[in-house]
Amino acid sequence: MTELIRASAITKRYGGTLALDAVDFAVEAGEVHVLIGENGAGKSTLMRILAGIEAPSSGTLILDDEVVTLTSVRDAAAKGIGMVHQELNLCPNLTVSENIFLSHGGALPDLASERKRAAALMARLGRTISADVRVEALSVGDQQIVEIAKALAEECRVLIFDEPTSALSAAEVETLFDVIADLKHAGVGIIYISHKLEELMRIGDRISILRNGRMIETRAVVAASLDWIVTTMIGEERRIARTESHTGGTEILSIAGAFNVRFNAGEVTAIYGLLGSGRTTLLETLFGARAGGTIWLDGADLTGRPIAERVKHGLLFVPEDRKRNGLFANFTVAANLSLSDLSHLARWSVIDRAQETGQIAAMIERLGIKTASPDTPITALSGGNQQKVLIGRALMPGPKALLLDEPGRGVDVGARAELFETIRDLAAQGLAVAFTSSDLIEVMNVADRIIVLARGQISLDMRSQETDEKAVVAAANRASAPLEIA
Amino acid sequence: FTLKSRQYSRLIVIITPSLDNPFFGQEAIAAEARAKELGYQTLKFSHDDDAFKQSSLIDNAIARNAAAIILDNAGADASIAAVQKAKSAGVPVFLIDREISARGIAAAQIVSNNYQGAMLGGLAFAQAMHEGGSYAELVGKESDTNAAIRSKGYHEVLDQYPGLHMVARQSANWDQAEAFQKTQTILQANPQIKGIIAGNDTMALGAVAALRSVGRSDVIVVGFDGSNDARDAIMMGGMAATVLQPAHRQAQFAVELADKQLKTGSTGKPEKQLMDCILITRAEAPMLADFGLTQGEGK
Amino acid sequence: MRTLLLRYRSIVALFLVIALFAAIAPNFLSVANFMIMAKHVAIVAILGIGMTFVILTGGIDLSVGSIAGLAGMVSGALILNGISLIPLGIVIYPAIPTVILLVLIFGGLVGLANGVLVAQLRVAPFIVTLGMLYVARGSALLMSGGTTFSNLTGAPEYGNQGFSWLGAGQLLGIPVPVWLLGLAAWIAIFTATRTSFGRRVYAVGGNERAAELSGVRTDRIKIWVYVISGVCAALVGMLVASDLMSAHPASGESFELNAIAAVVLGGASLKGGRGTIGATLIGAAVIGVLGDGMVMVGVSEFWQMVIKGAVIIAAVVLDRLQDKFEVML
Amino acid sequence: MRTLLLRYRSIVALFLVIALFAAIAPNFLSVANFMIMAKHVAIVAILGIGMTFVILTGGIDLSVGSIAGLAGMVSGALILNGISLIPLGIVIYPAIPTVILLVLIFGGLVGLANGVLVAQLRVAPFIVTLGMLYVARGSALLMSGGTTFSNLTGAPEYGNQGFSWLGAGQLLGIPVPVWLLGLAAWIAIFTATRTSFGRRVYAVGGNERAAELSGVRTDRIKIWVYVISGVCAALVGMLVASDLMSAHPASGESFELNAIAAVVLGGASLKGGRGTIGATLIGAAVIGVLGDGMVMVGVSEFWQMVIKGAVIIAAVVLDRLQDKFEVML
Ligand SMILES: Nc1ncnc2c1ncn2[C@@H]1O[C@H](COP(=O)(O)OP(=O)(O)OP(=O)(O)O)[C@@H](O)[C@H]1O
Ligand SMILES: Nc1ncnc2c1ncn2[C@@H]1O[C@H](COP(=O)(O)OP(=O)(O)OP(=O)(O)O)[C@@H](O)[C@H]1O
Ligand SMILES: [Mg+2]
Ligand SMILES: [Mg+2]
Repeated sequence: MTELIRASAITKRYGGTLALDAVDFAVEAGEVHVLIGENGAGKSTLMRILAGIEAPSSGTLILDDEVVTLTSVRDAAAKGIGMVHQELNLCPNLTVSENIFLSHGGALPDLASERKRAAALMARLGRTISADVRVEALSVGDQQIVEIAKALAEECRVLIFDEPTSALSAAEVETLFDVIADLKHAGVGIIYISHKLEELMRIGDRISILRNGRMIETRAVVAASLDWIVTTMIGEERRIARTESHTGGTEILSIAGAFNVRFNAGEVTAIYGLLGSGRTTLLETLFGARAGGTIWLDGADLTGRPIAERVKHGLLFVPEDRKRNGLFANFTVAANLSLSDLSHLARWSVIDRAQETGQIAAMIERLGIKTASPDTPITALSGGNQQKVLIGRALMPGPKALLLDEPGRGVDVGARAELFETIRDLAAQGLAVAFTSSDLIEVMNVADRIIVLARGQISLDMRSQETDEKAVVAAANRASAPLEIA
Repeated sequence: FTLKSRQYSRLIVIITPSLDNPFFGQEAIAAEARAKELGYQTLKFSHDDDAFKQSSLIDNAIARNAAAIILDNAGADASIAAVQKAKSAGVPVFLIDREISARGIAAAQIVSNNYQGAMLGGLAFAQAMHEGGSYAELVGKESDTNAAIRSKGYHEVLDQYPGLHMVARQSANWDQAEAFQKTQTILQANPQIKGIIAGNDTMALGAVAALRSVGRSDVIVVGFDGSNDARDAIMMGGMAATVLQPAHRQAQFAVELADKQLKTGSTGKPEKQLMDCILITRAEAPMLADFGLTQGEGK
Repeated sequence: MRTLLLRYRSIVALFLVIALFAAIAPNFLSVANFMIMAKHVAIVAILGIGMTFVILTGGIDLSVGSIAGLAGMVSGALILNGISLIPLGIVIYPAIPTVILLVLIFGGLVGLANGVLVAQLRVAPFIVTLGMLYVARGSALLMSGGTTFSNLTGAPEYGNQGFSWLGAGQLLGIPVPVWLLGLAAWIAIFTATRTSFGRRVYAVGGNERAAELSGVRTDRIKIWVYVISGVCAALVGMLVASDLMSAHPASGESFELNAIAAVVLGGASLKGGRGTIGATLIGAAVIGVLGDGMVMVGVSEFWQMVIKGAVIIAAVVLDRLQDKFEVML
Repeated sequence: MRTLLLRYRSIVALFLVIALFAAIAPNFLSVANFMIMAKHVAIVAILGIGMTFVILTGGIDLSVGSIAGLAGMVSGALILNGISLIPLGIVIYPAIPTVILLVLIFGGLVGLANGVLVAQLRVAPFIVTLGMLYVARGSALLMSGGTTFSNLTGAPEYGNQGFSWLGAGQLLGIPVPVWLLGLAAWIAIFTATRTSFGRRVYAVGGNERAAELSGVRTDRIKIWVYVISGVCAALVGMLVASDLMSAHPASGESFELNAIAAVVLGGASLKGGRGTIGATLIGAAVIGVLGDGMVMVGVSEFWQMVIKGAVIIAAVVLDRLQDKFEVML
């Protein structure tokens, strides 16, 4: 097999952070090389260097046995290196086809043929998205498909997927895997990053594990076991264990109208569904970020009340698109954490600094957020740790009910286990927690109760021990959704 | 000791409304030239008809230990406090062109009689119009004192002729391009107009250009200031008349008075001296240059 | 559909304004008046075209008025003083087409300076062009020491007559500035909708980082939009100077506000990525017709200011209310 | 650390400017001149404080100059004409402290109108305040028909004397406007750094949607910053009117550009979320000292414009170059 690109002794520093420490990594033609590591291990950083987005602090890149310097994304693309980014990178005001062919074409592009090719790419990825629809009108999942199509249109020799499936449904993941298999046969070298171990085991040929910016080991996937991966990655075994399901206490939160659901104190509810099934819509409606429904929280009628009032009453929400809707890039970790709790931390609207510092330190400790100090800029944290900060923000005011939209997205196995342990602990303290997920195992293992959505309607609402994987999947795929309630 | 050092200061600060208007530009140049002849250093600034900017320029002049200030002020009322400030700091202020509405503060006020000049212009306009017909008026920036005084002077005369009808009155903010566009538009609404009377020459020239653009050569245009461009327009028949303010002489005279006061402690003249404006028509135009008449206008 | 509605709104505003003045201003509906209004609109619209490109990338160009003033002065200097080649001791008087070309290039170069500062040095467009507003205006004043360059008729012995054609000439009964506007509009619409440059302009405004990661040379795109805006400003400066046959260093003051207002009345977003050239043209027409109409009716300067401000706000407010109304449906 | 650097840069700029003029302008370093400069700086700085809050939320306020002009006129009208209660047929002449309070409230109300349009109707701040720029200026001119309200000394029989104290008075040898600047700065710094309001202002500018989802009432925050800016503008309008003892409807023209320049020289980002009040004060000092220094040295008006523009650009360019340099280290 021919080696397409090799990273040799790559080191990358961001100020004081050593993101990559003399890393060696290579991909061969016709292989899927999977890369795995905890949040902040340096996966995305390594890929950004391979794709010409960032320059390494030291080390060399070898392409076709020649040392090269990639000066820009264009340069890398011209040399046949393409990348699907972890965070969505599309122009919302342009159509699907315009996004896909943004960097293509001479001065006068052939718009008709571009639309045709865009439609073909959509078909290949198993979606019927019109080439002329603006990207802003698409759900996150569909946007991810467009992002993938954009990379495919480049016809690369090396294609990097940085967590491409975090917003995809099971069926779409299947189609993507078919596409990857095709590419593989065509001799494309593929680098694939994911936190979903099962995926990696299925499609990977070789696996490399990064830990704290260091390449620990590369071996053939056939020679790797799940246990080995997890222990190498995090040093010790920490996985989500199935827990005993609690029966909920008193009803805390309810919605009637567009949806009819009640959430109970001390209960963890998982909301499962396929892409675009309406999970985000349900949470946002509950939270008031979308109009509709009659909503009660702990005896108070919150229907039509502004978000701020819901927060004050103890209803908190963590959005799924953390970059766009969650993070304050201009704030430190500390200021990001305390924002929702300011009304408690301030007297006569003057912030009690001692109290603020104390509570922030406690929250960083409680969620195990990896940060140099509370005063580190939030942008210097890895994706998974940023996610923890957002959850921490929602926990700071001591909520009665917590709504988490895809909290596990982009969080590594170890952190995810901690995260869901935390969620269970919170429920045990009397909090009602609802989270959405596309990961069936996560749903089955963590939740006391499972709600399944299909086409914007609730198609199943049961205690988790009263149902099983098969029933949940069936409910999620139901065409028209007659309600199935225990 | 500070008083003594001030006596040796040879700096005259000249402040005019703007340097991009030929009238004020000439004023500043004339004052500067005379001051240099008399052995002074000079600094020239403009306040853009902004009384606050004028006030801070006077602050700066005081801080620079100026011997005297020559000022074409930014408003009869709004300038009093600033002139008083200079006086209190021991810097005499010599006002030119425009007066302020307080006595005993400025060392001298050598003022163009804008009202009288506007009446001259109005009279010439009425005669050129043969005392009848409709006309339009282009007013200067309406928050400037002179815009109002000149307009009042014009109407003092024009309103006495029952045959004259003002059909449009617009401000063109002293600006040529704005006068050009507004005249074009006014002509559309009122094609019957026989005359346009403007608050300064710049606007009058804008009106002339607009009339030329629609091929109207029958419309009487009268301006105010006596600029070289207006002179040329009068000689070529585009304008009927303008009113000369003796800017050149006025500015030089103010410097001479300042010199006298600095040397002898007094100007020896009454504070307020009105200098009448002069009507410029085709007959006088050839003698006009840089806001002075070459004949009878000795230095 | 959304785009249609946007255009629809400004067209409605335009017809309302026209209908209003047609009813109360004599001669408003005459062909001659429309020609004159079209000329006045052309000034705002040509600046608006350049400004639209800049705003589409999420930038802003506050310097267009000053560039117009400076360009007028440069054209005046070229006609009156020519280009003196000091080492050779001779003075060349370029012919009018050459003058026009030189001044357009000059405007482009000033725009280039804006663009390089914005794109390469990543200074906020507001700051760069605010600074350039002062620099260009100061330079225009310095060129003549504050006085006007008048009598730009040129001289037969230098072969540089005919400057007045640009601003005051006619072709087939239609004023030259209106033809120029038509030409500029056609080129701009084609560029915005059919070329990859146009698409990338929208991309940069929509999500700059994404455009960059897609291999778009965002720097170049940003530089070019300021060059376009500078060229448009230079053209406007020459139109004004040619019309008056004189160049005044203070001319073009606050033109930038009218140009921005036209773009925004057309429905473009100052955040970038949204807006069309066509809509800007209609926005410019609203501003031009409103201004001329108020003069024809004889509205006082003070009220003109108040009404203009209110119309700018009201048009955009109506747009937002329409949005809300649509969402409720 | 980053914040420190930002401040460091503008402080360096300030010392450079001061050192330069101290070397070439006689009397520049005198106490009297510093008092005068401090008064001039106060005008820019007070507007800059309000502007900083607005810019921190990602907005902009182009109307502050016009609001200042209008507020000056309102204070003049209150002193000269009082408040006439028409149904009762009497005229009340409020005492000076009441006048000041009423005008500050008035400025806040104009700001409120800006804020409501921005926050509730979601019109771009640039547009709202551009419209308000015209509306407020037109209204100021309408109030007096374009003329000046002069002799604001008040009358002993009405008990409304003493207006001049505000702009021209002294306290312990320091001009009252400088005291007022100190007070405003202290309140603003405390508000920005120590209160939950301040934190939320930064949050809205950093990521508005995220702020909303975190329970911040973004609408209220946005409305309040425009109110603050309006109050600051009203204060400045009164300082100017009081200093001149007369209110002119055109006063305050283009003050907004100086205020924005001060904020940006201080290092704030026009995208919102980044910047400090302290840095704005230094930015205002750079602008004020530069302007006064150039006048004292006798730089020509035209060059002053060019230099001011160049300094605005250069300061921000240096900042960017410094960033690049740091990254390379
Ligand atoms: N622009 C940056 N500035 C400073 N530090 C950075 C930057 N980008 C990444 N880092 C740091 O580099 C390290 C590696 O981050 P990277 O994003 O590569 O992790 P990752 O393995 O992709 O994690 P995840 O699974 O959470 O996406 C982290 O410690 C992160 O804080
Ligand atoms: N802003 C919007 N404009 C138009 N359609 C929308 C919008 N938001 C959501 N939809 C549509 O509503 C449906 C439900 O979307 P929602 O985001 O609630 O689903 P989801 O299950 O959370 O999906 P995802 O996995 O993408 O998060 C989808 O068909 C989606 O395309
Ligand atoms: Mg990553
Ligand atoms: Mg979702």
